[in-house]
Amino acid sequence: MSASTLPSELAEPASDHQLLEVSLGPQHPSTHGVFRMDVSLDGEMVVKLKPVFGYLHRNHEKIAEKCSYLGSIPYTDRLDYICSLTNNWAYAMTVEKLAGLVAPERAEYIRVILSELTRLINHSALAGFLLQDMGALGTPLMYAFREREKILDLFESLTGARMMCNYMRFGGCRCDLPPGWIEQTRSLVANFPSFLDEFEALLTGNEILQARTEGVGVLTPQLAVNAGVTGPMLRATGVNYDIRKVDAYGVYGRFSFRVPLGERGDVFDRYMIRILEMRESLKILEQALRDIPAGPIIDPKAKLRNLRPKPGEAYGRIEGPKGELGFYLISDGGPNPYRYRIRPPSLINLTILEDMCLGQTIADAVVILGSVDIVLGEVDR
Amino acid sequence: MLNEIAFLLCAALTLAGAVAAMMLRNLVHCALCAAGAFAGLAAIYLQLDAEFVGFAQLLIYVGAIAILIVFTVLLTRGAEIQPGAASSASSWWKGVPVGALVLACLIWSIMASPSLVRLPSPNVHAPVKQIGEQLMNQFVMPLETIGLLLTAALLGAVVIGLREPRTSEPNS
Amino acid sequence: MTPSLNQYLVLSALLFGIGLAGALARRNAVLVLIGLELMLNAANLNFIAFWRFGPHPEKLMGLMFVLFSIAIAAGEAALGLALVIAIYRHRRTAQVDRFDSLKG
Amino acid sequence: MSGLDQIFVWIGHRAAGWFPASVQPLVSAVLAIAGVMAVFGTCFALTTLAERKVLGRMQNRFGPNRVGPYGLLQPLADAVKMLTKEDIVPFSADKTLHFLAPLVLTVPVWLAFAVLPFGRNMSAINLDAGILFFFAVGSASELAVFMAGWSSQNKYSLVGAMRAIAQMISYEVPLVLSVVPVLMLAGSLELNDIVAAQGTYTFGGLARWNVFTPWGLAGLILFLIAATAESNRSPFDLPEGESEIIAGFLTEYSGFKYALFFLGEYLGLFAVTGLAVTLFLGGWHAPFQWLEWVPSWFWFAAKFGALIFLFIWVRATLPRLRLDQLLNFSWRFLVPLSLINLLVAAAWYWTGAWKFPVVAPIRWLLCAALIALPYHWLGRALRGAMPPPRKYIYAE
Amino acid sequence: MNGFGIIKGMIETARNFVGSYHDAQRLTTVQYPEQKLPPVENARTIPFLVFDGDDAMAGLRCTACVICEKECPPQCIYIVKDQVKKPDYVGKMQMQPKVFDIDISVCMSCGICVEVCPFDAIKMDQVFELSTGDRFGKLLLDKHQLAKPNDYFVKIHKTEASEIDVRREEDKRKAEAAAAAKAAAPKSPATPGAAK
Repeated sequence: MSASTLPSELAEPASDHQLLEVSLGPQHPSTHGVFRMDVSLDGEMVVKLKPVFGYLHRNHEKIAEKCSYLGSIPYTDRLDYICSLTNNWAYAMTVEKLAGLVAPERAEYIRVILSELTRLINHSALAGFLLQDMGALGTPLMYAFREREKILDLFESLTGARMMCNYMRFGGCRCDLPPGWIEQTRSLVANFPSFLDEFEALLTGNEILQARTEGVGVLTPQLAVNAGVTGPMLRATGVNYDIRKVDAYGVYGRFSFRVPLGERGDVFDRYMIRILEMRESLKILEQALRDIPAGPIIDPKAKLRNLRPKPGEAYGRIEGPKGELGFYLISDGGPNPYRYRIRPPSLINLTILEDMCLGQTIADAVVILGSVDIVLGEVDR
Repeated sequence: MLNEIAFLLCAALTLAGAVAAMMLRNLVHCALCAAGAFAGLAAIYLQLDAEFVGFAQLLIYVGAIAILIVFTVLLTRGAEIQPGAASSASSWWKGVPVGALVLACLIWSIMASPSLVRLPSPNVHAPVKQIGEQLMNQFVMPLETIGLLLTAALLGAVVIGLREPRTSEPNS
Repeated sequence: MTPSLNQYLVLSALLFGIGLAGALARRNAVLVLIGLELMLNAANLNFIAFWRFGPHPEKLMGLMFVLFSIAIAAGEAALGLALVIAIYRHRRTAQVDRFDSLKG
Repeated sequence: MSGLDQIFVWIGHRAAGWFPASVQPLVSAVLAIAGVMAVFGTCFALTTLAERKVLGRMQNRFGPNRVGPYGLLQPLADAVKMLTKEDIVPFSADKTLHFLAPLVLTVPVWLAFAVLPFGRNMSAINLDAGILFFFAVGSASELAVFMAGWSSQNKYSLVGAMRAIAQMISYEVPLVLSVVPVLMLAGSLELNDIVAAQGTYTFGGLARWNVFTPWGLAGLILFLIAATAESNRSPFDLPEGESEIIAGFLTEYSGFKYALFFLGEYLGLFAVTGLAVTLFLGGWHAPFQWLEWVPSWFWFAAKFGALIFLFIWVRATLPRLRLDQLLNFSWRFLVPLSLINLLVAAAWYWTGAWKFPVVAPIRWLLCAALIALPYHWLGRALRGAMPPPRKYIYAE
Repeated sequence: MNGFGIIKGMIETARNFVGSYHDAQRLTTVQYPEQKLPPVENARTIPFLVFDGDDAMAGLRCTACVICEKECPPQCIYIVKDQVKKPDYVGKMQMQPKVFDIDISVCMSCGICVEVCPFDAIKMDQVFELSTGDRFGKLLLDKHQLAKPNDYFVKIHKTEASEIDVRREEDKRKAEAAAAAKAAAPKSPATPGAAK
């Protein structure tokens, strides 16, 4: 062997196979919208993953700075379009802080009820989508959607729309509950556990589901906290952080409920935490539906049109179904916010996607993405 | 007459497949053409009333070996785009004369022996039952040996194919 | 009219020649293996043809040989291809003339 | 029993009788082929509809019900749609292979139906090595899938093709191994003999189908699992795993070629289902003696339909496995278990000579235990050292 | 036991399969063109303009104040004021729109226009079968297409409409009383509006 050929002979390739660069998305069945992952595959294993987003960017924050305070509310519906009511709430709460409004008690109760119903919608839909990503061909998703439809019917009879509710206003809510709404909600809440039981019988014990989720996409509590991950993603790693408890905003302080915490932070924990959270949400709903007082639904001082808060800034946050949803507003005294900024939980939870996916297979990457629970409307804004 | 035509067709398929398998540039095409040649041979076996062997040929060569070859071609994909591949151009000047020489010898000897121009014995059939019985009686030792050999080959292939622990395993 | 024995033998010889020429000429290890398989198949065809045209077809000798030969070929292919892959992993090439580390 | 049972045989004979004797074998062969193609072609159309309707009902939907009464004409509409769609061939595709792949998949699959006995005296050919023939012609589908995936020059297709090959090679082994006990006990490779071996009735007029024996039951389950994987159906639909690799090797196919793939996959499923019926469920035999008067082809069709329903049911329920889990499942669970099943079949054969008063249940339980215990151990080994069950803490 | 979870899941799907044939709670699909869900009173789709009386243009409540045009978040409303005024229900002379267009391809059905309208002139409709073959022409509705009688409003939003009607009746009565008082007072010629 001649010396000149030696280096190339000794040079060990970094990897056994050629890397396959695949661009998953933006048109891909399981990227939950128009999300893209630039993946480098070694066989089936992910060795590099770059999330690419922005395909659904709609200039929301800039538009809101040109819009009146009232005019932004319908746009917040379209952030996380599965949970429009919690978005409404976070925004309304921030404007209330900014303008010094106080929502009446009945409005706060309505908000709690609606936001917990939204949590049910979001978590059940997520569990369905997650299983869809695992290839369960829509069955869990259809069951979840069946229940979701029932809740959406309630939303429609209250707010007039199923998804784009545009319901909450700074200082309260837009309209009062229609007659019979409480009873319908109560019966829905009473029937929901049977759906959860059915859903769990279908899947939780399923060996394939367990094999697909256990130890997949493990997120350590340290990384989760450092990356600012919030919501069920964070709680699945075992960190006890729920803004409903931390801030006790609204009237959450009056309800007794628990916060389920995960053990290992893998996909299975994320799935289970959401199921358990739904059960806790039902408890809150029962209490709220029982205790809801009569009274006005909007602060009489609230001026919807032409609101001009005093110059200042405010940050309002709530525990959205996906995590901490925050709005940051600066007012210069004019009719539109000077600065309008959203802290979208989906986007921030998405930032650690690569850390969770490296070394897993491409099939896992899809499942991990599903378990992060993103809605591109919120990620890209 | 029908038999003759069928034979010629199968032979043509086999030879065309074999030639293409050896001459095409694209490795995947080569492997698929080889599969075609194997299938043509299986058809010839069937013509020769060797049903069992024909099906076995199809099952093993087309179903297993061709697939393995294709798989290997895919796993060694990088080979085609290696720098310095030019030095590895085919050396037909070595292969073809040798092959032609051997071929000429064989053909000459076949043509030279008139005893080989004969017709098949009539009504031959090889029932599966008889094959099985022979395998279990007369050929039981070879059968066992083959079993052992295949097991050894399987283990060997697995050991050779095992990934060295250099790279981290995807967790299983 | 049925084809006679020597036609099968000529076919077999052709196949053998093609396989041999290819195995010698081509540099890719996979192709060399395909060439070997072709030669093996040529031999199998001979066995079958001699069995069919032979005096004692009821004894199934030729068939048995072919069955064993196919089994061995399967093992050979599995091992050979595993070797190709193993070598490829180390050397990033499947060209036989580059497997020359042992050459002085 | 005779009239209706043999009606198709009789029609075939009568139709062939019109032709001169010299071409009669050819004519009856053509008739048999035409019959098989017509029946299973229709079956394909109906199954696509039934699958969608059953899936729909399992998902609390209606399923297709717009085209024709109860949506019965939906397959027709699908066919029109498929055939009128543009046939897109990617610019960089290997056009020859891209064209050949659906043919290579679909044509050999039809051959497999030649050896299946659909009823009394109703198999197209009686091949001595029927089962071997069945598996031999089925082996072309792997090459077809590879050709489709590779020739498309699409990364998803390539990944799908690699997955498909790995999966098919791995599951061919348990598929064939789970058949072996049947062959052992029937002593024949010919499917008609195997059916005949299950054609007697034991106490209470219950049929002696293979599935009523421990090894037969285990064999059937193993066979069905392997068959599901071989025909790329959920939960083993990795090669075309929609949520991961779009449509796998089918990504770049459209129009008629896609329809051919669809046809080929369903026919492959039908073929293995028919084989499962023949090998384990007594073929065309009635389950009880007193039901013998029902035409034999009806029984075949009923069992066939039941198994197809089972496949659809599984598809509606289960998530998909991951590739490494899939291969582990085959090599570390199915293959050992089917080998053990061979031993169980041998034990069953051996204990058949026992003459005890209560021998039948004891023999059954013994053999069942022989297969159930390895099942349990292998299953545990497959799942690895299970971490302790999770406890979810609740923070107040 | 291995496989038990899978079997449990399969039992669940089988239950749903059977249940979908007899349980309305499971098979919730509505066969749309034949069956329709009962209308929900609060439901909203696109805005329409309410008019009183029989003549749509004369009875239009809209006073072309352009508040809705200003507040509409996606800005899908386009109004041009008419120079000619017309009396409203209490007899006061009001502006009226010469052009009132809504581009419903832009409208996002939020209902902000309804909330801010001080004249109860624009309300949310419940029609949802809005698809047309012409994306640009037919989705731009002018005031003739948007105008719908008060009876229709009463039909779709019963509670809200009856409240408004009561309030308007009262306003009218007060206005008439005021006008009568004014008429009773000396040296004030009756305005044309009061005559109505």
